[in-house]
Amino acid sequence: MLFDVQVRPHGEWTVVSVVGDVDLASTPRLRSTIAAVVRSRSPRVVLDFGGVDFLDSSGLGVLLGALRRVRAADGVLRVVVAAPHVRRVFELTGLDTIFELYGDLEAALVEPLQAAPGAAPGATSEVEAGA
Amino acid sequence: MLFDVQVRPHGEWTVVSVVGDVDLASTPRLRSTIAAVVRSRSPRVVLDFGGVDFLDSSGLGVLLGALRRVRAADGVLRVVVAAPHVRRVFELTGLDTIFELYGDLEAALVEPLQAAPGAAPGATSEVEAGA
Amino acid sequence: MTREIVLEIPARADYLGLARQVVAAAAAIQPRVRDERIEDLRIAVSEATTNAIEAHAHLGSDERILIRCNLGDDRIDVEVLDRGGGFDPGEVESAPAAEDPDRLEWERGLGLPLMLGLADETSIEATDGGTAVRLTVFRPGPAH
Amino acid sequence: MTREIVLEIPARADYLGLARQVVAAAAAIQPRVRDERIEDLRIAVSEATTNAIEAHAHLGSDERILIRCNLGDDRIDVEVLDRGGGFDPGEVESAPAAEDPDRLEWERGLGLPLMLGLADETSIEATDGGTAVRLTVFRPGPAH
Ligand SMILES: Nc1ncnc2c1ncn2[C@@H]1O[C@H](COP(=O)(O)OP(=O)(O)O)[C@@H](O)[C@H]1O
Ligand SMILES: Nc1ncnc2c1ncn2[C@@H]1O[C@H](COP(=O)(O)OP(=O)(O)O)[C@@H](O)[C@H]1O
Repeated sequence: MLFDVQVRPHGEWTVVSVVGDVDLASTPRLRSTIAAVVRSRSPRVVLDFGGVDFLDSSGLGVLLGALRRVRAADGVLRVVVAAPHVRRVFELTGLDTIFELYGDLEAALVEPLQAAPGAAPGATSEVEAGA
Repeated sequence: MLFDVQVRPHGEWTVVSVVGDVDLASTPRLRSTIAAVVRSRSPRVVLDFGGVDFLDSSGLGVLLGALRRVRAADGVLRVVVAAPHVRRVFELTGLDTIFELYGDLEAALVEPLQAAPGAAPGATSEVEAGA
Repeated sequence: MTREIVLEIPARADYLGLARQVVAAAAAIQPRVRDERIEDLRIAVSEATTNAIEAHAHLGSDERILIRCNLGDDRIDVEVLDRGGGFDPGEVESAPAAEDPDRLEWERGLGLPLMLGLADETSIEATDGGTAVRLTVFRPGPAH
Repeated sequence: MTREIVLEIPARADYLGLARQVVAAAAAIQPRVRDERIEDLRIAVSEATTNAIEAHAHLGSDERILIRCNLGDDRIDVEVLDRGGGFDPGEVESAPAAEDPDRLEWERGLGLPLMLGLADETSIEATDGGTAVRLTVFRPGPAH
């Protein structure tokens, strides 16, 4: 079964690109790759699932763990989801409200960072500087 | 399972284009399409298997029947085969020596008609006229 | 004439992709089933098979998992059968709601909700000797 | 741990594509098997399954066909089992040679030669109760 995960820096972001099926067979590798990225690099991570045709609950579990680690490091996690049935899995579990989902990598990389919760509009750059 | 067969005239030729898997499930339709073409149109037929990913012995059987019909009508049958494993099925059964196989449709349509067996070189146009 | 397809696979994660392919290919034999519904079924069956594989792993069992696809005129039923230790579906703790700050502590427990959301009908019969999960997708037709 | 996959399908031509997909997907679980060899196996298994389907049709039998894929370390074995009337492989008339003018009168009889040509090993065991065709493809390795 096809599965590959690649890591590359992009400006202040680290892009983790996944291709193939995300299931119980591939999540161990995905989990350890993400953990290594969060440990050693910028905690601004884009998980690019644009090349993912299948994502199951074990993949969602890995994403929840990733979001926890990234938040603990005061970072940001964005997730790119293209296939409608992959997005559907987020929606059915309510996780589309937890994750910042983007339709393509470009959109995930250009969107400005959100203000911290409670921060006034315009505080964005301060938050960025403090990250 | 994907299977489709389309018939269209091309100059003096009739092109029968097949897409999908040729097996016991699809050969009945292929057989009757070819029979109808040979009955009602020019007996110069190109069978385009360029879009065929799978061809089995039942498909070869249909081709043998088609060649018999076309020859009985003093016609010509050319077969376009692209995928190496489809060509391999012809080779393993020795049928690559019976059929005129071409790598693409273009090649099958431009190649001049062969002289009839035993005819002197240059007799081609005579044979064509007599067909 | 019965239109049942039975697949038996080793209880290992590398066979999940095969199970999904069989379900998708089986469902595609029936016309009238829309691609999104095949996709739904593919995901639901993969979840059920994942649980079956984990149940066998838990017991250290070498036995294989059985997947039966029944192509009916107005429905596709897929049954996933394991010989794991079973469980009580009513007792499964569910994850906190998405807004709950503790939500991120829960990486598991999403399989059953997904199955329930994706299939038109889900039934689970579990005993000490194993579990049978039946997932149904209806084919659109005059009645649906 | 056994690495056997078993597929049971109705004895009908529309399930041939499914059988091929399963064999190709099963063979792909093993690394080291080249795509052309998977292709060879896919065609050979399809031929054996076609014969099994025809054997059942001949008896008017409703029973299903069994396909077992065994993923060994150095080989893939696929067995196709039917409950048709069997036959004597030694008695099967072969088609005239390609150069023979009568060749075009023979549209059948190409399945067995193809299996023999495509698989590394082919064995056929036929009885009145049915036929078992075993097709083997070796995985390349130090010994091959
Ligand atoms: N086939 C099964 N056999 C035994 N236990 C099961 C089975 N399916 C589900 N369970 C139990 O139900 C729990 C919840 O399953 P699920 O929602 O799929 O989430 P997860 O598998 O991620 O824990 C599992 O952790 C397991 O304890
Ligand atoms: N599984 C089988 N059960 C019964 N008879 C078989 C089986 N396989 C092959 N045969 C017999 O052998 C003959 C030759 O088979 P094959 O070479 O595949 O060509 P075809 O199926 O086109 O006739 C068949 O016509 C059939 O009589």
